[in-house]
Amino acid sequence: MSLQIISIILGSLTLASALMVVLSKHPVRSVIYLVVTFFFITSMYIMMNAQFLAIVNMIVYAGAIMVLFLFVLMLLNLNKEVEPTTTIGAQFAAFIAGGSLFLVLITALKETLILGQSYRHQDNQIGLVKELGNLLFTKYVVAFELTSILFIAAMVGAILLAKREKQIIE
Amino acid sequence: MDSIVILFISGLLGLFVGMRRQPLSALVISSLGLTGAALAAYFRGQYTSPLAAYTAYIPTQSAVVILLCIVTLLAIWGGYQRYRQENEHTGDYLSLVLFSLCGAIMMAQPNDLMLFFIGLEILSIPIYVLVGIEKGSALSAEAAVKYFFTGSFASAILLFGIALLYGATGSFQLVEIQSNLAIGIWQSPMAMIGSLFLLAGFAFKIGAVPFHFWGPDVYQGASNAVLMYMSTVVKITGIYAIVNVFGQIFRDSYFYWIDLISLLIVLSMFYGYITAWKQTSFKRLIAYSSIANAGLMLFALADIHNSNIFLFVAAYAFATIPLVTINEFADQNSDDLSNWEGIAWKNPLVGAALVLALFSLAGIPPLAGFFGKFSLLWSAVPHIPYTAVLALIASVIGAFVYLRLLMLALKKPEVQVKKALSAEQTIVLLLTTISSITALYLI
Amino acid sequence: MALILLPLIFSLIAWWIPSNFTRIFGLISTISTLTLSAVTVCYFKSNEPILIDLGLRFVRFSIDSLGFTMMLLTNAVFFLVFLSNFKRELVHDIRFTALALLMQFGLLGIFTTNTILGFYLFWELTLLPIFLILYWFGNFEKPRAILQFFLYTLLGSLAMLLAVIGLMHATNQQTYEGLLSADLNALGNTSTLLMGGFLLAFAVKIPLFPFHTWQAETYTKAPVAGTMLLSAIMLKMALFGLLKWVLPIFNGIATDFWRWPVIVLGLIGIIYGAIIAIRQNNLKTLFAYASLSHLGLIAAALMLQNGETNQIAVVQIVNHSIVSIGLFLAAGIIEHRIGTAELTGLGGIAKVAPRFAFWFGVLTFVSLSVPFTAGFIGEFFLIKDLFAAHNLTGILASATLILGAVYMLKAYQAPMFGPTKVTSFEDLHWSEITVFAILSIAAIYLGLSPQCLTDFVAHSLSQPTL
Amino acid sequence: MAKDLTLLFILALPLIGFAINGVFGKKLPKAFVGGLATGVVFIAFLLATTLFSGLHGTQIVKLFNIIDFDGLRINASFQIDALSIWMTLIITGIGSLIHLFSMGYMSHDEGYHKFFTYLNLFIFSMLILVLGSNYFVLFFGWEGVGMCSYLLISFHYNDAQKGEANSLAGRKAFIMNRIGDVGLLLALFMLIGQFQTLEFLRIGKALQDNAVLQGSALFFITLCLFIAATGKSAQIPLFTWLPDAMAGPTPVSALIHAATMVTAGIYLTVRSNFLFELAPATKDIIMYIGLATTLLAAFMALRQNDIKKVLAYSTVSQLGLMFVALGFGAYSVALFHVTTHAFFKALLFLGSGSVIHGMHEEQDIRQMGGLAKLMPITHFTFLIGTMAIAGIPFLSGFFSKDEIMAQALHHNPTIYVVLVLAVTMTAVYMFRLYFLTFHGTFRGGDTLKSKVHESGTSMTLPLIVLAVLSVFGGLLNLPGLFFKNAAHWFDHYLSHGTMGLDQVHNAHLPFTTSMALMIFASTIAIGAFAWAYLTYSKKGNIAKADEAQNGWERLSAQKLYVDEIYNSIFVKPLLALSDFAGKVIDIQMLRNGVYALADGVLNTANLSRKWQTGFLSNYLFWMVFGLITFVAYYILKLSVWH
Amino acid sequence: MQAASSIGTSLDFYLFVSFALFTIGAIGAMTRKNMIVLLMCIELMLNAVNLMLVTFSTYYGNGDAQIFVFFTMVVAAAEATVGLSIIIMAYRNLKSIDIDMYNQLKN
Repeated sequence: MSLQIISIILGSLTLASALMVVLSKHPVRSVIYLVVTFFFITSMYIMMNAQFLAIVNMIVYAGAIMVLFLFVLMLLNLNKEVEPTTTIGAQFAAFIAGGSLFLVLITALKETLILGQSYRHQDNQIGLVKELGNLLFTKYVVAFELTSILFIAAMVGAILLAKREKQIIE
Repeated sequence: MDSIVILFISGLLGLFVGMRRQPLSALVISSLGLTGAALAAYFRGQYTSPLAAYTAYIPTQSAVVILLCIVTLLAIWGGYQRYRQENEHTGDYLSLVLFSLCGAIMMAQPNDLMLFFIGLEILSIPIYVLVGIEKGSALSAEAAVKYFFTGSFASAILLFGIALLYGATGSFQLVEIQSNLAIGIWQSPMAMIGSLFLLAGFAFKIGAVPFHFWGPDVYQGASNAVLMYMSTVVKITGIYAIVNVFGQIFRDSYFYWIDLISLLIVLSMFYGYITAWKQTSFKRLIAYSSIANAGLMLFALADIHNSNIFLFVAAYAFATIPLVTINEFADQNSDDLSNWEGIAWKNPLVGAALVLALFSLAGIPPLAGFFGKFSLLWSAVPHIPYTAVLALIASVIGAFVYLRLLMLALKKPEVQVKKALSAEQTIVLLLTTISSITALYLI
Repeated sequence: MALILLPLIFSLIAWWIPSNFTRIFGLISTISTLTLSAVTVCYFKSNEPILIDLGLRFVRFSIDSLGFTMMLLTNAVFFLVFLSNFKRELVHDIRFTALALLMQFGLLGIFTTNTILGFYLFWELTLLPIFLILYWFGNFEKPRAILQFFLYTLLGSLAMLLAVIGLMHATNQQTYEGLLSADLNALGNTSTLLMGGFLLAFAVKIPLFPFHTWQAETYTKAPVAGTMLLSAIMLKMALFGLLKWVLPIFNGIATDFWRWPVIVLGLIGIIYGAIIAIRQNNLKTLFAYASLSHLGLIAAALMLQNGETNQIAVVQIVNHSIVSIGLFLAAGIIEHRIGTAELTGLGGIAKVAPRFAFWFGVLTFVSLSVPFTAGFIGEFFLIKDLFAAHNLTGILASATLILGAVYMLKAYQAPMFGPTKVTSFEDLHWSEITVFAILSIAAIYLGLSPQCLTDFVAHSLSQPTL
Repeated sequence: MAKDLTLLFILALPLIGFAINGVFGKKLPKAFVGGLATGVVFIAFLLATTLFSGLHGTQIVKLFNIIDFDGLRINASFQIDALSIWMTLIITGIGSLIHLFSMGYMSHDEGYHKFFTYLNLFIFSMLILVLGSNYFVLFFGWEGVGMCSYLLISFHYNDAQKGEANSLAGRKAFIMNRIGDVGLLLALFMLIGQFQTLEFLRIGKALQDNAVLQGSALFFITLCLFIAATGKSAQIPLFTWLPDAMAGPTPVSALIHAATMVTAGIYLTVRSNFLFELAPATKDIIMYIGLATTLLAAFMALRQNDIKKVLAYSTVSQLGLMFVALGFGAYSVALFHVTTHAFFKALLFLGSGSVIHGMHEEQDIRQMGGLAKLMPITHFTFLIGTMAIAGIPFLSGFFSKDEIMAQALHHNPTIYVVLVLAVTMTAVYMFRLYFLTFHGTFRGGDTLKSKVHESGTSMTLPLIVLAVLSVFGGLLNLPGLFFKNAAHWFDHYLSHGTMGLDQVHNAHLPFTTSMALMIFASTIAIGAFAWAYLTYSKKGNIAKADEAQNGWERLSAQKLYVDEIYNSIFVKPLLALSDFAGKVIDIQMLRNGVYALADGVLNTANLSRKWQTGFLSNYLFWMVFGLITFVAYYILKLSVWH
Repeated sequence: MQAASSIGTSLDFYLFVSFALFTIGAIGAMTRKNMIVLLMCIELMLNAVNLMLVTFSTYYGNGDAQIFVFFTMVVAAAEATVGLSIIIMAYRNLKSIDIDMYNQLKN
């Protein structure tokens, strides 16, 4: 029962902080709230015994990526800039669209086979590093190797785009 | 698989050569890489790849790989002109194209949604960069921004669909998904919504209405070289992927989607062709035409097992590439249609390639475009005859768009100014022209 | 095979011919094609169609006597077009020569192909050259006039494409004999729809009544050679398709359904075209409406599906080719030498150009289908059969005789006689006289002895096998 | 020579003349051209006389096969029988005379060779018409003479003043004839439908063998045949072309529009007598139409001032008379009048031609007068012609007309009375014409008078020959009261050699009645002569100017305004319809409709491109929107299905 | 089962959270004009997917989905890198990270 309560609290906090990401006027606050959101998500992973992912999520997302975001924000020195606002109409439309999207998704939940089913605790070791490592380097080794292309490409691209051209300096 | 390795290596090599400001060597290396990849795909049936023992492998048909390689080859040649002059980014451009092609090969005919997704990202991310490669241009930057955000948004949607499908079936393997779904998709709204999200993601990739918005803006912002690549390879890959994924997942029940597909087809074709009519920019025109062509491609989903999309996409690519090449030939820095006035008179090869490409796009026999359209319609007509009727009406509008462009290009100028094509452009135009005609062997 | 491919080869060669020799080249290539086909006809037995199978998947050729007739007609038309334009700028242009020869290839393909898809392929193949000819050599003020032609044509041919696909699906056949043997009546209403697709394409090409509005404008603005090609042979594609393909294949429910609608449209075309022609001020427009009237008659008669009618329809098809070449040539000569084909600006040409007046007069009478010309036989028997089908159709169709006299005589008299407005007019050149003479002789020969043609095509019409 | 060969020669000779003159005529000397043309026709006439003399029953000459279908076989074949040979004699005989006349008349014309080419072509077509053994060949000739008529009417299209009018007259004639042709065409279709053949003999035989044929079918067939006849023979309602056709050179008027072509309608009716005999309703129609025509045309002729127009209306009137006879079933009588009419009307036309030639193309009788002294031969022959047509006793017209009157009296006295009126008018206008032209004083001015001359031999010779024929033509078919043995020779000749005519017997009036009729007719003719002499010669009255005419005179001079009525009933509405269809329906509705549709579709581009706002947020919104639509649609579909 | 009692521990709760996250992310992407925030919203959406995948993975007792989540993170990292560099590049050109300023390409 305590698990239940913790889950509910975590879930609510996750959603609340996610909402704050969207709602806060200042981008830096958005970043902070996002980190908080990630933190809660990580804790949910732990609740589901997905330890490896929890660690990765913490390190990669909350750590690396979010720092990158902050870094870029600082680099562009935007914190003083007035946050651009959206018209009420557009907000309303977006809200309606989002709401209906959510409704639609909830419909998917309804009558689903797994509705109301609890965790299956009998095989809860899958989220451990060992299990996943096994899987990653046997069944998904091709995919794993191929991500190197992704990274190379992303790296090349990032450098290419972010690098200052000489002409611009001169 | 071997093709991917070859492409990756040549991409890396190209990157290093490019750093030494040797654009030609980079081009040669990339071309060799592409040729090697195509050959590897061709000979793949001759020996067994050691990696094939693993469950998650890439079962792509060699024909698709070869087509992709050839199209990319033509695209980099056709767009090379610019990079010879500004050799700053040649290596980057070429290697990014090659990396992206690796992704395309991965995702074109997947049997596993995970690999498919990774492939999709490998395909997309370099293109986000490529669109913005003209760093000094505001339009290019805007295009990159728009493409990146819409693209990642669509990726998220697609991913969500994959997740839902997994939730409904417990697997990423298409075969397993199919067998788990065999009890009936209508018992599982989750699977249904998942597939719809998937479909939306695909529709974004090929640029079908209403997921087409990125197309015109991004095409216009991108340079000709990138446009050539992305307007062909992305679409080919996208349609192959969707046919493959849907063909396997809904092996026996794909007709559930037919009315939605019909809607997409009709919307895309009418919207694409009609909007193309009033365009003043060549790239936007091509973009809207590609939206309409995406609609046509979706005909492949009407009868997944019997459809033959190869011909159509090949014809589409072989018609689009020369057109963009000619746009590059007309004016490197502007894509206004006024540059096209009387362009056929500047060079006979341009004239011939232009006429054939436009007629091929309009689907007039005996050019390749007709056979493509025919093979699509052939399988689709028994299933969605009324959609086919509407699509053909839209094709008439489309023919108008192409004929208008043709008339513009063929208008006899007061003073004839001759202009020479560069060597690569000549090769591209020659090859595409010949291949348009050699579609005759299909008769 | 060389029969069919020769024009294609010539058209490819044409691009490399220096412009000094272009017109000679055009003439020589059309002559050689004509000669070859004429020689082949001599060795041809009408009950043994020639089958040409190149191992292609979708296209096979077979030439029966009807095919041969149309083939000879095509080759002759092209020869005459080149000959008649021998003194014009047009044939000096490589592009025209090459495109016209390409079109000839397409037409020969249509008339000889043995598969339904092949029929569609060649049908569309002719579109490309005619578009370019119209665009390059016509004087269209606005592009939309050309586009109008293409709007109709493409709509029609795409409907046909659907019908072709549907037909191939429904019957699982693609060859002519296969389609003939297939039982389309079993398809019920589907066969009616499929035939409707074909008919739409044909109705645009022929053209039948509501689909004709492209015709007048296109004919008027096109270069004369283009108009000649369009009216003398391209429109016949549709009649040929009706005669050889659609009617035999869809014999049954579908033809029963479409017979009277098409006949009624044809009749409307006959009267409507003729009435409009009366008040046209431009010679070419007038002849365009006349063409609407004439072809409506043939189309209506073909729908009767009567063996004898079909044979006579072939005679009339040939006759219309003769007439339209002649008349449009005359209109072209006037336009070329005076600069206008508007009747209000013309008059008294006969005084300064007696030879032209004579030959134009002969052609006028040929088109009026006076006795001793092919048109007489054609119209007599076609109207006879329409009359036999229903008295009213016959009576209405015969209105073409009266109204035809009204507008043709106007078209002839206004520029030729009338008050003198034209004082200098270069009389006919030998090449033009030759063309006129050939046309007149052919018309008179067919008028006296139509039996030679009807017998020749009788076999392939009565027992369509290949 | 065998008969069939002779026949073919008769046909071929004009064709040869046509071909030689047509191809080489321009380079050949005029004398040769005219001589050749005249010669071939004359030789044909001689050959025809041999056929005539050796006539025995009916003979068919098959030349070749035109069309051979399963159900229908049409040959180019020709028929030798009494009727066809008689017509051949008239055509070639009078034809050669007129050719001869033309050699003189046309001698100064630049289109000399062309004229003879056309004339020979006409003779050929006309021969085909009368010699053909089936309706198809007849139709060939029928259309052929129409074409030649067109060519010859508009022969002087280059004339500075009248060129356009000439060509318009030709066009009018052709179109009017075409209307009749359509009637013939429809009749032919119905015949094919009924009999599966077009051969005269076989149709006649079929009717004899199986007389019980659908009455209405025969009615329609004969009606259509009669429509054809009205076109060719200028009957109401299709008669207006004939007066206009006088625009052609005068020999043409004589040959085509008086002697031969216009009688083709009568020939057709006589030839189809076996059909008409079974359709009494049509016969009544013919009779009344003929009656109306003869009366109205005679009335119109009363106040015409163009010498040729008078003759033209007279021709229409006489043709009407013949149709009255046909309406009574008196075929040989009608044909007898055809023959005599051919003589005297050709004579009159040639005479008028001679006058016009002498007067240098002046046709208005108000400019003439007193020509008797200037042109004695013309005057004399013209007088004979006038007397013949007016019915002065013992000239040819007297007998032929009298036969018709007798038939009328026999059938219906009222009609007789009406005919008497018409005949009276005929005598009146003919004598008026004669006196105004040849007596009194010359009104054309002195310069013209000094130029007026008698025509040459080639022109006067035919006049003399025709005058002789006009005088003695009546001998062919004398009424029974003169020479019992020789009487009714023509009746016998025709009825013995022509399909169907042997079944028909003309009514013969009793002696006293005939005598009374003749005396009455003679009185009328002589009375008219006397009146005209008194009015125009003694009192010196001249034709009034247009303005001075009173009511009926204007009505006559303006031809009862028939042309105007036709113009406003048929021509103007047709042109208006053409304008309406061409401009409103075709261009505004259909073409612009298509344009508007296309433009409408394409202009939606202006709207549709607005969708592409350029704002990323909007793009994302629409993507989400599309996604929701997808899912919502399927959820709805799902809930409807289950 | 007892739906009420198992709330929080049952899968559907996590799915609910995940859907909600996804929706919030989507709404954010549609409304926010700051490109960096926009990117963050998309990251939010990706995380929603991750959460869902992990949930399913737990349900099925199958590691595939967790591997997938791993790859998604990889992709997200790469995407973020490229995205941020694109933002920098764009900022250099237009001196703004307001997405509505990027409105040259339209119609």
